[in-house]
Amino acid sequence: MIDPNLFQLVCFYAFAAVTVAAALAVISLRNSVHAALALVLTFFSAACIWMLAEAEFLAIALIVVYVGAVMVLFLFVVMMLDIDQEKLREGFVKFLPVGVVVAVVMLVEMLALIGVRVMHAQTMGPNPAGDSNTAWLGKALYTQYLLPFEVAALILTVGVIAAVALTLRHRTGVKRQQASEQVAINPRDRVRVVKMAAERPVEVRPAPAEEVQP
Amino acid sequence: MITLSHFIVLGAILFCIAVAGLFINRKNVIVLLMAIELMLLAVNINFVAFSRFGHDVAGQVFVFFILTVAAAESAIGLAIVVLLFRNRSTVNVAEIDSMKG
Amino acid sequence: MPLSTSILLTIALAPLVGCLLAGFLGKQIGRAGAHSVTILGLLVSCALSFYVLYQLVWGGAPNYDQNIYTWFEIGKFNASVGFMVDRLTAMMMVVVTFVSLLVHVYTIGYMHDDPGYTRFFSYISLFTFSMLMLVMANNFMQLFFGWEAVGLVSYLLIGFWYKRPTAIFANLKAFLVNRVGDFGFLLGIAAVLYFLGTLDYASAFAAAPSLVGKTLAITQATQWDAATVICILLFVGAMGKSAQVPLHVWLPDSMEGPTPISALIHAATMVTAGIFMVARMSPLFELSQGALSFVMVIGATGALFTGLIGIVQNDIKRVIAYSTLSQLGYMTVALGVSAYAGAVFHLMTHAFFKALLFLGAGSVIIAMHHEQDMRYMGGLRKYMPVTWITMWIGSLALVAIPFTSGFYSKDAIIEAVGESHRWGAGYAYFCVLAGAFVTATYTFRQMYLTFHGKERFTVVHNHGHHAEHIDDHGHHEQGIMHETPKESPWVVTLPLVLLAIPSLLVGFFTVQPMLFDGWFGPAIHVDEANNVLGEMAHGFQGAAAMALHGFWSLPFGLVVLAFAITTWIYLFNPTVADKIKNALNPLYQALNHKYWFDAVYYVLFARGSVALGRLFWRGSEAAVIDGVMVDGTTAMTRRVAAGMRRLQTGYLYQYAFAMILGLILLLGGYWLFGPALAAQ
Amino acid sequence: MFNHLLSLLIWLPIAGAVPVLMAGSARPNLARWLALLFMVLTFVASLFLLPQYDAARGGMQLAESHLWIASLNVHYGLAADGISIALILLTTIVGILVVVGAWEVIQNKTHQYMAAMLALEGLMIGVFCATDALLFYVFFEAMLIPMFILIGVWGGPRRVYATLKFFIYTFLGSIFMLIALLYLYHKAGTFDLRTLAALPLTFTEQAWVFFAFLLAFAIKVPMVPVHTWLPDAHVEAPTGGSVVLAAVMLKVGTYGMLRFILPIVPDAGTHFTWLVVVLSLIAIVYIGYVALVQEDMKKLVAYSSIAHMGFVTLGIFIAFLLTRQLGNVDAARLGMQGAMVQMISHGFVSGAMFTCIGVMYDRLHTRLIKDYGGLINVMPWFGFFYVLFAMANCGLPGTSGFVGEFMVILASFSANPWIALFAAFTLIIGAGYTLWLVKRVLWGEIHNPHVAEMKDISGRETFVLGAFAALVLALGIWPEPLVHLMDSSVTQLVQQLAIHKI
Repeated sequence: MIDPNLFQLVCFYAFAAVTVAAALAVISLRNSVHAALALVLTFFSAACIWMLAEAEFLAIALIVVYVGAVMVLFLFVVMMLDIDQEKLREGFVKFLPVGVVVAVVMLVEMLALIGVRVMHAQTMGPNPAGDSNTAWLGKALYTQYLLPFEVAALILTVGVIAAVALTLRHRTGVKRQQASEQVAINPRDRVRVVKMAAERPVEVRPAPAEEVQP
Repeated sequence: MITLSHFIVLGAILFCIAVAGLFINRKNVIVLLMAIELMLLAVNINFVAFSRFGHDVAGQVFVFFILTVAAAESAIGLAIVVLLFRNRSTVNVAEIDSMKG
Repeated sequence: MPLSTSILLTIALAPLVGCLLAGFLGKQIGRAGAHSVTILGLLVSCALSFYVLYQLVWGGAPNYDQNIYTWFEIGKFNASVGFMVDRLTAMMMVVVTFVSLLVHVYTIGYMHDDPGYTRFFSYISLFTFSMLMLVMANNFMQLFFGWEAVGLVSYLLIGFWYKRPTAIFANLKAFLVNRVGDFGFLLGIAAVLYFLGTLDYASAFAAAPSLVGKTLAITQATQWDAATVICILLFVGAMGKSAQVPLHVWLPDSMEGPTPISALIHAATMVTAGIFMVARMSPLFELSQGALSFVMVIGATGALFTGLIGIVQNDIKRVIAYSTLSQLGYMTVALGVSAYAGAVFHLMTHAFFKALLFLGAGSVIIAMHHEQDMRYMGGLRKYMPVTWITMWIGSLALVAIPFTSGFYSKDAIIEAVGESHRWGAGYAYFCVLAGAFVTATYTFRQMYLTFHGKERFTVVHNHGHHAEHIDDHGHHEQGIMHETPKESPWVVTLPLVLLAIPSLLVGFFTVQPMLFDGWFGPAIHVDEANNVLGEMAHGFQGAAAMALHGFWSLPFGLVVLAFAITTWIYLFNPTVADKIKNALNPLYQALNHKYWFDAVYYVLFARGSVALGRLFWRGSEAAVIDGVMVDGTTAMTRRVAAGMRRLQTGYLYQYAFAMILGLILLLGGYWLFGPALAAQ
Repeated sequence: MFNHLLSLLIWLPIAGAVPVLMAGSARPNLARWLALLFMVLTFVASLFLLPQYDAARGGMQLAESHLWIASLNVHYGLAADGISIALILLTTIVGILVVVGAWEVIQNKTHQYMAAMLALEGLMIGVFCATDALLFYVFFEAMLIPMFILIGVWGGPRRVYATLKFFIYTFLGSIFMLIALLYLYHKAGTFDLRTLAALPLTFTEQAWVFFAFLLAFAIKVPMVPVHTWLPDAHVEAPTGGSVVLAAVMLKVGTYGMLRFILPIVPDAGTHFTWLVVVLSLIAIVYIGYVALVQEDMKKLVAYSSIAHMGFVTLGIFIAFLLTRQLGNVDAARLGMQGAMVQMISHGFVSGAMFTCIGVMYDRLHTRLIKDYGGLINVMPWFGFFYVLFAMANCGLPGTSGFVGEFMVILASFSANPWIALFAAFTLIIGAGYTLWLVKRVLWGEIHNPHVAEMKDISGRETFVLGAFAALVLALGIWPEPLVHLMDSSVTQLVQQLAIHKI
């Protein structure tokens, strides 16, 4: 029998390793498509880690929303655009040491501040959500956080509209059928009935000045 | 046994990887966006962990909102990238300095 | 019968009314109207002044001292406009209005062809008003009003011919130099108010003894005697107005004004305002031996050294101007030895004979068609006998020939200086004695050059250009006359005759009461210890005896000597003058350049002030305050903004770096200092 | 009606600006006559202040107070004492003369010019009678706007620089005042000036508040070294703007000192009085030298304004020396009265000087002294007025210019002879720059052929200059009525600054 705690720990380390490795791949892979795929892996393994933290709803949501939607969007864009990958990677090696140093310094600072040992004492304890993480979260969302929730919905809507509005292209010189204009047309604008005499008297006029011009 | 620090350290590592990503991929705006997603993920991991260890639903609610906003953000961000590419035929950030003062 | 306020108001305001009518309605009332109305005003004023004098001296009227209206009243301080009329004032009023009246009449002839005729009458009436306000004042504020108002009129009149560059230079100079004096005078008034708490003459003089022992803290360590400070400050005012060294430089230049003005303002009345003022302030000056010594030394210096300049002048008016400076020096010396009555007496006689001399000079100038250079005159006596005789009378009075008015006043002053034991009296005595010789020298030289000897001009008859030459005064070729000189019209000669009479006689009749019998009464206060005139009174045996004794005195000997020398030179050996000039060239240069006072002042004060102003303007104003402080601030803001702007590269990743850098610093800072902060 | 006389005085001209504005650019004459009508009405209304005000009693009278902003306890509080009334009368008189003076001169956007003048007048009157510090502040700031417009629209070629300098400079000062006011409000819970005057403050507090107020008002006066906006503003401003600026607006600064520094921070005022006295003396002597060498007439008169305002600040601040250190209350009153009279007198004299320059400028379109010369040959009447005002400017007795300077010099001698010495220096330097100007402009031969074509002043100009001349002479010959009007108020101010508040 394996100690469940130990199993959890092993799982955590495994997923964490995959997450970190995938994240490293995201930032270092030459091809953006590959990078996006690595990002998918990162999110996926992160979702697994959330599972270990018993945040099942968010884990699923992460996969559905991110892996399913956002990352696909990324892939679309990456593949749709004809990007000169090589040019974009100029200076990769040059900036690598700086990036590593900055990241390491920051990590050291963060870890020092977090105080790993202190946090170590914190164990998970019983799950406050009880059986259903979803219900727990749902109750909070629809009661206490209802207004922010609606605002979030609004933000999403605005985001969608904005994305569409930004990318919508009005091509000039393209002829389109304008149904509303066709419907609203008045016959008088199209046909003019002109009454005129059968014969027209000949007028002798002095030549206006404009006629001199070519 | 998993402790809080496991999550937090993982979050910190992810965040720093994202920072490093920002530094080394300074020209490719798509990778930059991805690095930002990574950062958000790191933050989210922390939130989830605190929520779980602190027995407070607010952390997870917050993650929910962050996901929402991040989705909207990447949608708009990618739309901008598309627009940018359409107008300038490049996504090279080094060539985009129209905000120069 | 006590003096009534309305009479005094009429005396003061009649000339003002004349001035306003002539000035504002000059076009409407015409030339004749202008001179009639002003002369009428003056006539009223003069007649009433004589009446006032009569009432005070023989009518038994008490001194008048009343306020007309309150000028301001603040707490215990108040300033009023009012009149104080005692014998001193009455005498001044008579002198002022009488000379002014004669000058008005004279002007009809002198300014006959001038386009500014009505304006001129307006100005001189305004002057008379101002001068009357000055002498009739019963407080320091009004005195200062009159003081400055006569300065204003003097400014306007010196610059009367405003097209002449020299005239408008001279009037600015006169006003500014006078302002230097007024600067001291105003501070003196402030000191009076500070120490005595009042601006009113009567109260101030009553409180004057309280000044003894009071001091004014100049610095922490230095304390100056209050009376000395007040008197010297007030005397600085007198130095400006009465043209005492070193503030004398404006008076010779003031001769740019028309000659009647030189007679009235710059010889007879205005310039003697300082003398009058010091005499009026005798209760204050008597408190300070130091101030009186100062007055005496200044006066003595002026009496001798400005007279010396007169010897080398060729302009007829300038000779008389330097003579005026010298005579003002005599009056000041008299003040300095506490012989206030002597000073005022000399003021009066001088007013008559100096006005006479100036008007006579004016008559000559008319005859010579505005030629003022004596080198182009000579032998004029046969053409203009009245002018010749009257000017000789004035000259004899000036050089103090016994029995003339000038003798009584001047001899008294010389004797008083000799009697005085004040510090510096020895120097002063030397100066006034030598001054007697100098006075005689330049006076006889002037008379000989003008009226005697050969004619140094040629007459070319050319009537065509006659009219022009009268219009632009003094721009014709020197030494060429277009018609023979002729005696001036009666409006010019009548005042000469009327002035000649008092120049000869007034001294004989008034010397006893004015100098020795305490005629001025309480108006002039002399301490017993300083009373030189009182000493002299013991030896006085009547005017005639004094004159007879004068024939055997040292000053008369000096005059005779000067007469002999000048006669020998100018009548018989004209070339000797040039030889002397060449022999004593350094001295001649010093005199001819008026001891370089003008040059030094011009460089030091006029040029210096402009240079200083320019330095301030370009330096501290434009460069420091505006350049560094005001525009410097905006420039600094702009520079900082430009620097900040360079930070906005527009590169997204650089902004990201900045954020990350900030994050690192923040984290590091929190790591390092966080515990310390938390512990607090 | 008399209960709201002060309100009427403020709002009548401001309300008058509306119909004037509505007259439009098409009907400039209507705008002119309407503006004149409102100016005259305001002037007539201001005359009613005199019988209403009890000069013997002194103090703030004709008070009005309404709650304005309840949550901040701000009142719309108005009241006037002798000093206020004198300044209000000055404002209304100058208002009429400015409108008449601009009659034909302003051809472009006449209605807007007149409306701005009317609004400016109302706001300035508001400053002079506000008893609530915040209301004062509002008027104080609002006043800048019409002046900004006047200089910015009808100004000379460098008007943008001048307006910006003027606006930002004055604004800088008033920000400090606002901070000081907020601090006082924080302490007292009200903006009422009378309450603030009674508010005890420690010396440190007083010192800070003092410097904040001093900066605000010193810029407005203006005092050295924060004066350089004034010459620029004057040079660029149209004649009417210059007249109002010099005649009335500068007085707002010194008036503020009376109402704020004297009663609220008397102890700091006493402690730092030497600073202000020395700055005033620098203004008198140093600015005199600067004025001497100016080549632009307006700049010269602007600098002479600074020097003359130096007498006002000197008169106000020697009162501290005299009452607190020497106990000479009467001399303090003398000095303070001198400052007040100088304020009014300078209003007339500088207004007249600027009008004179405007008259010349309208004919020759230059302000440079060297372009003129010999003006008296062609403009004798103008010359008369010009010499008169020049004499008033250099403080000749018999003109108003003398009275204030005389009183201040007398009082300052009692404070310290050295102060009087430097102050009296103005007699020389003031005469120097003014008469040198007269010499170069008025006297001499005509050397510029355009000058020979200049015509003497018209009836309208004669009216304006004549009115100024009458006021200058009347005040110089008989200042007692004005002194009497302000005497009890000045006495109260002097008593107030004698009170220790620490």
